Amino acid sequence: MDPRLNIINKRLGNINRIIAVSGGKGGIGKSQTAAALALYLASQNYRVGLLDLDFCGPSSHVILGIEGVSPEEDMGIIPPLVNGIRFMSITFFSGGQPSPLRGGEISNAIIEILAITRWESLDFLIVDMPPGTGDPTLDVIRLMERVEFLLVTTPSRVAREVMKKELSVLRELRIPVIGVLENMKIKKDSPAGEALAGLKVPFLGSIDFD
Amino acid sequence: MDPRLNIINKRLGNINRIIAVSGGKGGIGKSQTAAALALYLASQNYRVGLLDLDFCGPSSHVILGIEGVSPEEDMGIIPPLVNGIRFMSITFFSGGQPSPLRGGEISNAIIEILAITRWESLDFLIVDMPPGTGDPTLDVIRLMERVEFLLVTTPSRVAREVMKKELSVLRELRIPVIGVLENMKIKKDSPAGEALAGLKVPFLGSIDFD
Amino acid sequence: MHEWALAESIIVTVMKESEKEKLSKVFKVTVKIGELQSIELDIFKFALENMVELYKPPVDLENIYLEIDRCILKCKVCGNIWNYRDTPKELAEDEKEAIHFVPEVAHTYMRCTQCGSPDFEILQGRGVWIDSIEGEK
Amino acid sequence: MHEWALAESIIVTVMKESEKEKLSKVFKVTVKIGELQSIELDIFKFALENMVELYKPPVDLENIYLEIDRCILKCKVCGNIWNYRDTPKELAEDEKEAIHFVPEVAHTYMRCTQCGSPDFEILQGRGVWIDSIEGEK
Ligand SMILES: Nc1ncnc2c1ncn2[C@@H]1O[C@H](COP(=O)(O)OP(=O)(O)O)[C@@H](O)[C@H]1O
Ligand SMILES: Nc1ncnc2c1ncn2[C@@H]1O[C@H](COP(=O)(O)OP(=O)(O)O)[C@@H](O)[C@H]1O
Ligand SMILES: [Mg+2]
Ligand SMILES: [Mg+2]
Ligand SMILES: [Mg+2]
Ligand SMILES: [Mg+2]
Ligand code: NI
Ligand code: NI
Ligand SMILES: [Zn+2]
Ligand SMILES: [Zn+2]
Repeated sequence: MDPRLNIINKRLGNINRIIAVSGGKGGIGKSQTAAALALYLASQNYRVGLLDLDFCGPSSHVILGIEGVSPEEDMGIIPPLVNGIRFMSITFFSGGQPSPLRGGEISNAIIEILAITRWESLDFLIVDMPPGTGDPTLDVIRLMERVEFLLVTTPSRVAREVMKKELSVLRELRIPVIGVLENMKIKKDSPAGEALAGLKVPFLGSIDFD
Repeated sequence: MDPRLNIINKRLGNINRIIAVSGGKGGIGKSQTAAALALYLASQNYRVGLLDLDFCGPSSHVILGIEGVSPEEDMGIIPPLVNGIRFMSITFFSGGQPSPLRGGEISNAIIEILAITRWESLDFLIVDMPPGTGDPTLDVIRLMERVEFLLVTTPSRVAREVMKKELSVLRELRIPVIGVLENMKIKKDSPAGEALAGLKVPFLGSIDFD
Repeated sequence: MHEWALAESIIVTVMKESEKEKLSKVFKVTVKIGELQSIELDIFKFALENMVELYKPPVDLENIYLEIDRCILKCKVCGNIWNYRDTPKELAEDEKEAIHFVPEVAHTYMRCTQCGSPDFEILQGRGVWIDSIEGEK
Repeated sequence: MHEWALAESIIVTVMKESEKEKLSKVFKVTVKIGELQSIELDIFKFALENMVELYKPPVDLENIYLEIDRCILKCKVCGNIWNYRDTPKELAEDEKEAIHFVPEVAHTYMRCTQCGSPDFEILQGRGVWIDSIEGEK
């Protein structure tokens, strides 16, 4: 019996909203969006945490320019405060070296991190998700009781198809979806906005490519 | 005992070169490169196969515009010939619907596909890899005896860092790396080319963003 | 008809293993046939027969025992355990066919019978598996 | 010192399980402590003691048995099985510490002792696990 599964929701108990930034495909700006959202909320004086669950391509620490900090060990681990954000990432443990983990191991590592991290009171915990709907996505759905999803996509048809698949899984499981954000818009028209018209999900707008 | 593991290298026995198009991060143009490479080789009258192993975000069938074809069942399964390329993808079985698979299941599905697909004689089998160095990458290394890697990256620092991690794993395992291709170049300078100078891996050139 | 490819993998594995373990004779090979994959038993037996003729493995055809392995699934979300046979909604023919080729696409077409999640494990009865190879040196 | 977080998970689980199974008394809880995670046993015991006082679970501290679980690894490439203790190169202190927090980063710092692959399984002895909870209704 895995004791860690029973402590996770207690560890997340004093977090008001948990937002997973996802979207199926890689390279569409999930990490960029997650970091921007966390920084914005922190600037509005919210207490914010950022959890990078992209074990294969962790990038939040690069985007936030985090260096020379590490979690403190105190009846668990306390995420360091960086730019006003409580930050946790596998890179604290892999030291930026390659960590070729299979899905079951990624799942196990996520469970461990969720079980030992003491976020304490937060208004928002932003989760930077890896591409795909594999172990990390399934575990976030399974383990983080009150999670909501924010989906990112781009004008590319492939990206939109992958996002729609993830959306349909979330729908079926009745996981709240805050909305879909179209990133890297180049042309005037917004294919994502149009494609979403029939899907009854809030379209949050587009961000230009720059 | 898993009997499938013992038949895979027989199924790949009449393939001259197996090239996995990889690179760690998502959205850097792996599928685009894999499809372009397969099409180019086919246009040169080589016998070419294309295997899409990106189960979470399969895209080769979209890029190649494949519709209405499916594999034939004949003492195994025969990949259909599309645009002169023998093509195999999980989408033939998932029908484009979401397939939220955990890593161990992706691994199992890859083993099944490798064990039953009859590629017959090919000059090249191009493998379109998913992002990351998870189950699919570890399985390709473990199961496809003569595989060579072609790594794709972009001018982004995050993409380069992820690619370098994959490169270091491949190096350590002495898996042949054909070289690194920089995709989506925008500015004149080529950060990947410079970063690779010290790594002793062929730099294959840059492709502009368009 | 892709049963042939799987039957071939059984015979090739018996040969490899008996060579590795230096077995001169193999008395018995037990093969589990997972229910989920809906293997056509007659075709599979016929394919095995042909593969035995082709490869001449150190085992007689009648000493290869096929056992149907009940398919049992377990939900990772709610813990529910159920039998594939008891899935309330019958799968469509093309869904069954897809699962026949790649049993993992069960996650595309099936859901936990209790909570509706696609996040379940196949505890047993997935596909073709060699349970044991018994022989003498 | 993050042993406290793990000790807490043990006690919380004993309480949840005994409630779920409607146990009025728990005689014995067996906890496996996987070698790979290098848990500090004294700290872990001290933490358990404190958690028992805090949560007042239906089990006495002396009936929680800790068993060290040898760590056994198996390479997915070459099949080699080896003990963590027999890893030839001693890990550096910071590597051990990282594995202490997240045992999976073993794949970053360790390699198969036979073929050098990072693609190995942790067969047993990974971390903290409840082997059994025995009690009466
Ligand atoms: N709106 C944008 N315009 C230009 N480049 C962008 C934009 N959003 C993201 N990028 C760049 O695209 C790349 C991928 O973004 P990232 O956030 O890492 O994607 P993901 O997390 O989805 O893999 C990064 O190099 C990032 O800097
Ligand atoms: N050189 C390029 N210029 C502009 N867009 C590109 C280029 N290469 C790829 N793309 C686009 O970028 C997106 C991601 O490419 P893709 O090949 O699907 O990446 P990956 O397989 O690495 O996830 C696609 O929409 C593709 O059309
Ligand atoms: Mg990212
Ligand atoms: Mg990230
Ligand atoms: Mg791709
Ligand atoms: Mg693809
Ligand atoms: Ni068949
Ligand atoms: Ni500790
Ligand atoms: Zn369920
Ligand atoms: Zn090995």
